[in-house]
Amino acid sequence: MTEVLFALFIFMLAAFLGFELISKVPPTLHTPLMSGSNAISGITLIGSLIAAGSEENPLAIILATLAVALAMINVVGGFLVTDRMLKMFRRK
Amino acid sequence: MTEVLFALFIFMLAAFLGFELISKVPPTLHTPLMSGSNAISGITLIGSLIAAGSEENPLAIILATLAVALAMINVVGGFLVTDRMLKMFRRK
Amino acid sequence: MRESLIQVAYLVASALFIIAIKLLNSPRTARLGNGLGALGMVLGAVATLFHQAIGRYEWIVLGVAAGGALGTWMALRVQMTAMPQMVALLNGFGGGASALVGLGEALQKLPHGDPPPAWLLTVGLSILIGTATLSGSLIAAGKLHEVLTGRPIVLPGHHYQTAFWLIVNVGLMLWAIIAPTPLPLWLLTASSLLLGVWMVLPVGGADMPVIVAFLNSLSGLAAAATGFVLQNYLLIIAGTLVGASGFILTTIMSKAMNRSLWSVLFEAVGGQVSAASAEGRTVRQTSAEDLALMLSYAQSVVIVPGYGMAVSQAQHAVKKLLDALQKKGVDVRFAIHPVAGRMPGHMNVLLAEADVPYDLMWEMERINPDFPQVDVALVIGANDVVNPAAKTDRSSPLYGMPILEVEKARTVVVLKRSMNPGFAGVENELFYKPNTYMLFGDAKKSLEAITQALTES
Amino acid sequence: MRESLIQVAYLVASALFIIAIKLLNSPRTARLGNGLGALGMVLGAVATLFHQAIGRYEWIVLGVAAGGALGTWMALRVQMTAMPQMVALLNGFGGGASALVGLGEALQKLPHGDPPPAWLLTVGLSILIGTATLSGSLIAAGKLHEVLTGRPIVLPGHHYQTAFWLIVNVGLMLWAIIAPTPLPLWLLTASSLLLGVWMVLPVGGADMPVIVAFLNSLSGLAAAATGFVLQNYLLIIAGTLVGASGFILTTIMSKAMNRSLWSVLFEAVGGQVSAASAEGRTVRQTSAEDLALMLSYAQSVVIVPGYGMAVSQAQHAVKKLLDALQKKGVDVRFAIHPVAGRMPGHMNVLLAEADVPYDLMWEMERINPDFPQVDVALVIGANDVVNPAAKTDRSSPLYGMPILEVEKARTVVVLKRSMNPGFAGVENELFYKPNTYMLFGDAKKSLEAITQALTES
Ligand SMILES: NC(=O)c1ccc[n+]([C@@H]2O[C@H](COP(=O)([O-])OP(=O)(O)OC[C@H]3O[C@@H](n4cnc5c(N)ncnc54)[C@H](OP(=O)(O)O)[C@@H]3O)[C@@H](O)[C@H]2O)c1
Ligand SMILES: NC(=O)c1ccc[n+]([C@@H]2O[C@H](COP(=O)([O-])OP(=O)(O)OC[C@H]3O[C@@H](n4cnc5c(N)ncnc54)[C@H](OP(=O)(O)O)[C@@H]3O)[C@@H](O)[C@H]2O)c1
Repeated sequence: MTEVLFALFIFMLAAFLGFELISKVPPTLHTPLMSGSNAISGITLIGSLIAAGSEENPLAIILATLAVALAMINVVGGFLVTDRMLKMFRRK
Repeated sequence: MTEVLFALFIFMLAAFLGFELISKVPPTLHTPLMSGSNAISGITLIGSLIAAGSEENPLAIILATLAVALAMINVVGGFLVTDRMLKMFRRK
Repeated sequence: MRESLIQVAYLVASALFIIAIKLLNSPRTARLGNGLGALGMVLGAVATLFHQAIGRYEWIVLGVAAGGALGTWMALRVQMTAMPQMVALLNGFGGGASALVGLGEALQKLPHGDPPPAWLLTVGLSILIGTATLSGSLIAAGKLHEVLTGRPIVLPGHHYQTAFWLIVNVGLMLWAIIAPTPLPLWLLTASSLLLGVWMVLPVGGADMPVIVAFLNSLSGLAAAATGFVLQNYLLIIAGTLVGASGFILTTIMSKAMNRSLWSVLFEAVGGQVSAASAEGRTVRQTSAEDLALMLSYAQSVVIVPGYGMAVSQAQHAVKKLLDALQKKGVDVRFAIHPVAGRMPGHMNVLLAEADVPYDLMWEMERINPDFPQVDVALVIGANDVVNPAAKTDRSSPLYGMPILEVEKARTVVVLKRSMNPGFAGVENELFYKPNTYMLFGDAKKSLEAITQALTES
Repeated sequence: MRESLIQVAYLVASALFIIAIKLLNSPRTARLGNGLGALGMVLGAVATLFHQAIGRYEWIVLGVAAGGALGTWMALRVQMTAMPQMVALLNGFGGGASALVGLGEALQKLPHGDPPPAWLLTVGLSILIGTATLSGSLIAAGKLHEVLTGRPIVLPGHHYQTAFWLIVNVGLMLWAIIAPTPLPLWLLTASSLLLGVWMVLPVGGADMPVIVAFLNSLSGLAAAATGFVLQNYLLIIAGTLVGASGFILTTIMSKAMNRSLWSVLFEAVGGQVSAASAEGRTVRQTSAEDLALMLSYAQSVVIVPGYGMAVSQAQHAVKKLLDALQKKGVDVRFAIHPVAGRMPGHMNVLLAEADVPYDLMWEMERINPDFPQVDVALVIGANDVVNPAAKTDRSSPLYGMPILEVEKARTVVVLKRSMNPGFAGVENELFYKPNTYMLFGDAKKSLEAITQALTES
């Protein structure tokens, strides 16, 4: 219970911080923001890595490996495509 | 050790959040910001309350009671004086 | 000690993510920011590999290789115009992964003792949000890619069915908390899949971007919920940042479209391609040659791109026209409406792809006061974002949406294929104004013709 | 359960503090923000009273009553002009309380087993920062209240001594970590007291505000360190927010004064009241009556208040002049330099006290371009902030500091008592310019005379 509570402090701080940070992003960058932040949400990868490396039961292993693969698509695809977009932004 | 580490996550988030929030405060309000934030730093009051209510040894009790008093001056004085100042700010 | 070092790596990774998002607030630093985000991800992942629970690496290698290859392939071959569906897909995969991790962790822990209810609640949320994000995103991507119809798909009693599935999900979560066994969790996974589908099916094509941003927010929250399950602060921080980001984008878009998230989700709009009512009224047409002449004598030209530019992939043709006009000494700017195209910042990305400098792209509030001094406003495949009904016609679904006030320019030229309406499905009075000329045809072809006429003259 | 409820209260209190600081970003919401901050504090304190470790309440009641009464008394009777020393004192008390809590917790825990080194480090930091904040703040308040001299007090080999005490402190912290006994902690307390004194003594009066902001930051960090000691997230969050706030204010002020924090701390400046060198050069003087006439014919008047307005408590007289001028239809604005007075926002608070609306107070960057159109710039007890040497004279200690460009106004009138310099101790060429008139005398008296002449005419 208190563990969840401590985690709620983190959640609250990150939420306030997220609002402050994102509200400063100009519309020009909203698409890269979307794909870039989306890549960050692939952080769930680290949870799936532990699962894929530690589960015993075959079904659990399959689920975990699938999770690793999905998260990797999200991460790699997200960062790469964002970079592709941002590379194109240039000043006069 | 890991307890301190978990607390460092909180520290890091609060530091980033503090910078984002404070950098939006206009110069007009810098004095109230200073006295108001100063009142907030009197939060150490809650640590002193526990100490004053639980210590056994006389020296420790005296120290803790002193801490309560100092923190209360900071808190009460800070919020009141800030309110006095802010009450005066008005539009045309 | 090892655990401490891993936590330190997570701490640094969290800070990198925060800095990454901070740097995304300017085009000059955004690429660095994205790189730092990727660095944070690598740091977090590599540190995790040293976790003592990890006993073997074969499945990890398999998953990483498969996912990494697929992700790279997708990222490198996707067209810039297909960005909305790409983001939708990625959101879905992220959400799915979060749900799988949450489910897996619960299946593993349940046999060993009674977990606390608060923890089970976070497991339920992780599965619910993650799975609904997965299925909802797949539907959204299908609609955006036109594999599914862009029209709202509304089944009989649709909203009651959605509400039903929501209630079922809440019930299953309660069941899992009261009697922690795998069964309710599996059922929850299945019914959350349905909930995601039901939620997105009735949303029309025009509202899709709002849904994509909303799913973006959900995919972040799913990661955060999984972070609660694993007591992993890095997951909570990163997930929550993304949750906030998606939420803000959703709000900005809803506002710019003059809708609420509620109405987007539950009041199907858009896609109803109500063939234009020509009603015998006539519009003035122009030709590429006449237009080229007009442009070459203009001092100030503002180009207003819209969804049509994306459809016809005309961004490179636009850039060529820009070059030709600049060579003739014409001052050319771009006016970007916040919801032009099909996702926020869509036009900016396309124009950036074609090498248009970003300081030529003006935001709506900044350029609107200038229109009366503009000689030619060149509208390329935009429709709703320049529809004056938004300001004047209380009965229009667009009423109240802020628009680009092109009608104030000395001359307006609209490039589109027909008199068909835009995605809101409403008529546009702009086309009938005395200072408006239409140039019908595919935007890319029209633009090429104009540029050719310009350079030949 | 009880522990959980207390943590929930702390969570809400943290959120209230964050919202409080967020609301401080506009004068309209600032008061509400301060109130929410106070609410958060009450919530945190009341929840703490239910902590199971608390066995008796008599000492708590004593401390709360004594501190509460003293705090109320101080807050209600302090003059607005004495705000800098008030804030300094409060900072000191906060820091002292944090140190006492850290020390007390350590003394209580040490006999029961070996605490981990990381924890002992946080104890040491809490004592070091808190105690140095206390003693430093007392010195700063003494200087600001002119109980101590405002001049830099530099003992022989001062900086070596400061460095020495810093090294001693680090050594004592290491000792406490290696051999956790009360002795090194007590010694650390004592030597940190000295460090704070040594640090602030050599800082001159003009630099004092920077020091107050710096001590503000330290008092926050002390609370955060104590939070690490107690593993209390509310303390860490609130303390860190304050630490960031003080740090940003320090940076802003240093920049506005064109100094670095390092030079403020270690390169004594200011207070050297080098009697002005009249050198036979003459200035034009004016009288209250002439000035009243000049003002009544002006269209646009800008009032530039400085430290002298605070010294002579002239803010209410300024307001009366404002009213009289506005009655005559003169457009009056205030130009506020970021470091006018003795603390950031000092002038704003004083003028607000006298009921001057805050939308008349213009920031430097905003008003500087307007000075060429200003008929009369009325400088009231300001000096350094209008010294053109900051722009032209590379040898001046003010060189590079942005100033209010009053010399560009059609006429400048300066109200001060003598030709004495301001706190940077440098001559001001402005006073000798052909369009500058001096009106010598106490600012309040001069203003009253002007207003009287205005209303009688
Ligand atoms: N960007 C976002 O984030 C976002 C979010 C939510 C909703 N929306 C909605 O999307 C709409 C965006 O407005 P918009 O003005 O950009 O687009 P629009 O109103 O959808 O109009 C696009 C126009 O482009 C024309 N077009 C299509 N293909 C073309 C081609 N190959 N060549 C030339 N013209 C072509 C179409 O007319 P023809 O068929 O006659 O050619 C159509 O009228 C708004 O209703 C907005 O609310 C956008
Ligand atoms: N505000 C901050 O946060 C801050 C922070 C750090 C440093 N400082 C420093 O403080 C200085 C502030 O500049 P400033 O222009 O406001 O003040 P200043 O340069 O200190 O000048 C104040 C002037 O007021 C005059 N004065 C004093 N008492 C007076 C009275 N009773 N009636 C009329 N005039 C009186 C003095 O001249 P007479 O003696 O001839 O009357 C003096 O020249 C700068 O050097 C700044 O760097 C401020």
